[in-house]
Amino acid sequence: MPLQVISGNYAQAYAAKLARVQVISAYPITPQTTIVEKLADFVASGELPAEYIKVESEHSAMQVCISAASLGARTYTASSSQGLLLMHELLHWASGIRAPIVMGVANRAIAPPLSIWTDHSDTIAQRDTGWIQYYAESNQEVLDTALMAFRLAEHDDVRLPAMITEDAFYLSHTVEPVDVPSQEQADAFLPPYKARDILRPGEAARLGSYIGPDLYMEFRYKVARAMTRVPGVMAAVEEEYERITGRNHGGPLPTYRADDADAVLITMGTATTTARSVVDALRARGEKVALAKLRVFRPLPMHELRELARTVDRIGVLDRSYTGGLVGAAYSEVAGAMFPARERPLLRNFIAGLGGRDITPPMVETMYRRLLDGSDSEVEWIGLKERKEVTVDG
Amino acid sequence: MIEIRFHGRGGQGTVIASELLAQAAFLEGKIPQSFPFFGVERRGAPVTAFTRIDDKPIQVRTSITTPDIVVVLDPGLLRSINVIAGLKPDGLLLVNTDLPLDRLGVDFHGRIATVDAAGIALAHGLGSRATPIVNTAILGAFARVSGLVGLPSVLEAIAKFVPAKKDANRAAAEDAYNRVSGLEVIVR
Amino acid sequence: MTSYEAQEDLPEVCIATESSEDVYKTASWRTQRPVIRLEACTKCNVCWKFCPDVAIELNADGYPVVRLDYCKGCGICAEECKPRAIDMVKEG
Amino acid sequence: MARLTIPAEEYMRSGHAACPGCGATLAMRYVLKGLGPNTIVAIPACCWTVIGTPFPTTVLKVAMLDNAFEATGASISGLRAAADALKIHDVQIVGFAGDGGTADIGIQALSGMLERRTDAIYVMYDNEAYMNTGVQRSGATPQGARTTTTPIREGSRGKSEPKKDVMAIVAAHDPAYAATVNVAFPEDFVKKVQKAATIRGPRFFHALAPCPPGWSFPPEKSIELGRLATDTNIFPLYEIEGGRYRITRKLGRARPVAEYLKVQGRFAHLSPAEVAAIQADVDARWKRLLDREALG
Repeated sequence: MPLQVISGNYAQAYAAKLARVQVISAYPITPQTTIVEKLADFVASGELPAEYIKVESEHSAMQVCISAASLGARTYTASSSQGLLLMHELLHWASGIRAPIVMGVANRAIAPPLSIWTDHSDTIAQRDTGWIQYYAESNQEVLDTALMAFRLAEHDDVRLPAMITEDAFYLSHTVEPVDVPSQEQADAFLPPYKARDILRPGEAARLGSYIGPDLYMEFRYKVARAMTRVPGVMAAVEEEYERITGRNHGGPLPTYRADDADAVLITMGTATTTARSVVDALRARGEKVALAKLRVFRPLPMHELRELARTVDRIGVLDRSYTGGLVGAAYSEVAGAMFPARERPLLRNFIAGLGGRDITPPMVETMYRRLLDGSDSEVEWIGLKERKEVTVDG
Repeated sequence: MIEIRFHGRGGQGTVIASELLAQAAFLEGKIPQSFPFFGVERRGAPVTAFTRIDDKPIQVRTSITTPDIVVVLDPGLLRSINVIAGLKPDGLLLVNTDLPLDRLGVDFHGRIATVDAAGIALAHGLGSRATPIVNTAILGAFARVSGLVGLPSVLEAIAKFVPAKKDANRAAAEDAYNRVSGLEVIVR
Repeated sequence: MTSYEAQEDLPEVCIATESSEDVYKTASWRTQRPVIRLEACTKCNVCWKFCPDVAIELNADGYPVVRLDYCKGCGICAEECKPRAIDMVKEG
Repeated sequence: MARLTIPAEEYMRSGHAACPGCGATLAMRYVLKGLGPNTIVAIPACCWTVIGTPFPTTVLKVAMLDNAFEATGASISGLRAAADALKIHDVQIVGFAGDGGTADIGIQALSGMLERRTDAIYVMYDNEAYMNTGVQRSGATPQGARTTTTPIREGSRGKSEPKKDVMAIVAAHDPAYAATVNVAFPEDFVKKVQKAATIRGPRFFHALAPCPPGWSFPPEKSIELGRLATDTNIFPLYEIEGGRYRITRKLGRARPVAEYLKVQGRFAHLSPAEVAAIQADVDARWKRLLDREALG
């Protein structure tokens, strides 16, 4: 397919269209709006014969998808920040009822104060809802991952909802060349959705029900088991996608120049791109630094993280969110994953880029400096405006 | 530590019985714990509640599966659920019934006490024929046969915590204390 | 009812398909039951119509029959029976 | 045998977990008699969540979906969207929610469903408080009624605000059809449901569901109380179609509200003056309803 210069939001919309979603339901919120607008255009023009329910809130958007999925429809929605937080109750519901809903999220900071700019606090705050969570670095990755998410979510061994997050404005409203798969490629990759355990008119069945202490735990265990099967199915899905499109985004924790490295920085989303340029620059100056992109946050790639811990002894985790507490969420998860490893690397947590603040090359360089010099503070807010700050040029 | 499990039906005051017992034990300087099995509260549907009484802080937070004492506020339950599940062999079963022991239809060879708490409750105008409120009467009988709490502290708990018909409830408890039968009585 | 002893017995999703009538005999809830004097019954089926538990069925001749497995003894049938053909009798 | 005045088929089973004398079970029973087997019932957290019995059993012989407390309106929009997308044509989609789940926490999704003209039926079964959680006051609790959160104390005379007029709120959305129904009048109830089944677009029912423990009256009086609610004009039976009101039960002279109030423990504390105030309010509302009907 010829390259098109499109935004991350359009990439999400194209993925939903190529997936031939049957029910869309969404409520507008900056910066997600051009996803739902583009989808409205696809539906209105007949390019996408879906039912599009324009609801009065994000909470209702997710309920529409859940109830539509309960009849066996392939469903899609999208949101950001405050809207995602409003949906929170129903995110648990979607995974609990095993509805393979796919959602695009344009990451946006959480109020107050109100901010329409990027950070990951909104989707990190959904890490406990049983959803598969991807953090994309480019519009190409957004489109490919969203399309793959349908195949993964609907897989018989998984049957869990998935969200594909993209940084507000850095991706959502940034246009860049993207290879949009053809409908033929998409159809070859993604078969029609064959739902199971759904409701049928005329059949006595109650989906959802209620349950006492005798069997609740066993149903939650089923969700946990499904989550353990995700890595294997994800690998197979990515392989299949590569066979059809030639593209592979490197699994849950793709690394860059990490074979022989003194220090690795783990990043999420578009900060990865900037960090990659800094790795090249430092490498050119003989500094053996590397990069690992935490592309899948749920399920956390424990195996790959432990592998990384085995080969590198200084690891930094860049959290583009603040979730209360003392350290960043990604840091505490990575630290948890690495704790049982025999060789435990020095770990440092960097919090940067909140509320849309740029994560600049000098900031990334500072992070590598802290790792190489072995800073004493375990967590540091990089790029914070502080009284003692000497303005660093560049 | 003594563990007591109450069985009744929605509307009979089972949970209040469990709590009143805890209050009475507290009045005697003991440390109680009382909680219901929070299930389907429907008038008529089976209800379970638990009380633990000890001399020191209670270090367990589970339902009671091997009770020392089982109290049955509704004799109909004997036919529909296994009220004596896990009851210790040397435990005590106290049942609100006017039937003699041999017709209770309960396969338990430990100590059994019975009292017509329903009759006593109705005599004191507590509840209706369809749903007699037997909780305070059964507690009076409990004081007599369990040896765990005295009648005075049961009466004081009723006075303090039973919102309506305090006197009738106290009288019912006292009545049941005197009329509980079918067991060599442990006099405190 | 299928006995769900272990997580392997469970369906992947919490979807309930078995009939409540197979499991829940709500007879034990009642303290009184309806007794119908058929000689006084006019087969007006009001009792069938107003039973919240669908615990009255009409036989081939159109007479009401109480499904005692399920009657909770609420007394609506006796209260609404125009010819007063239903008495509520104490259980046990 | 006297002819049955409502359909014989049953789509609600016995063995459910409702209190003896429960009006909400009759409401479900009559709705399903009106709609038949190809019905999908969506319910939020409410009495019916528990009445429907726990996994692995179900009480309805039709399909049933549990949804979030606030989202019944959205749930039925989703079901209809999927039915259309999947070309499932012969299906009645019904939201069946309590008064709190509709008039309070669920009103946003209800308004959304009505505004986007979802082709579905929404039934609010009204037992006039949060009964599943033990009789706490809702927006639909009548003025003066005792609940656990509007106790009777010095200076606290039960619920101080008037009952939220949900039918007026729904009517403001210009639904395809809306009607009040009462389990004490099954023929009127089922007839309206059957009529609604033939209409497309958003339809709404306000169903009175007397509740023995919640209103504190003996269970055998459920139907009698339902009847009195309508015959005192406290709960008039009417339908709205194309904006036109039509009252479906009119007595020569209404019975005094006192007859309805005195049988219920939740109103036992009312003084004659408070009863008179309720009577005046009921008379005023009845007159407004007559005026609306006269408008045609």
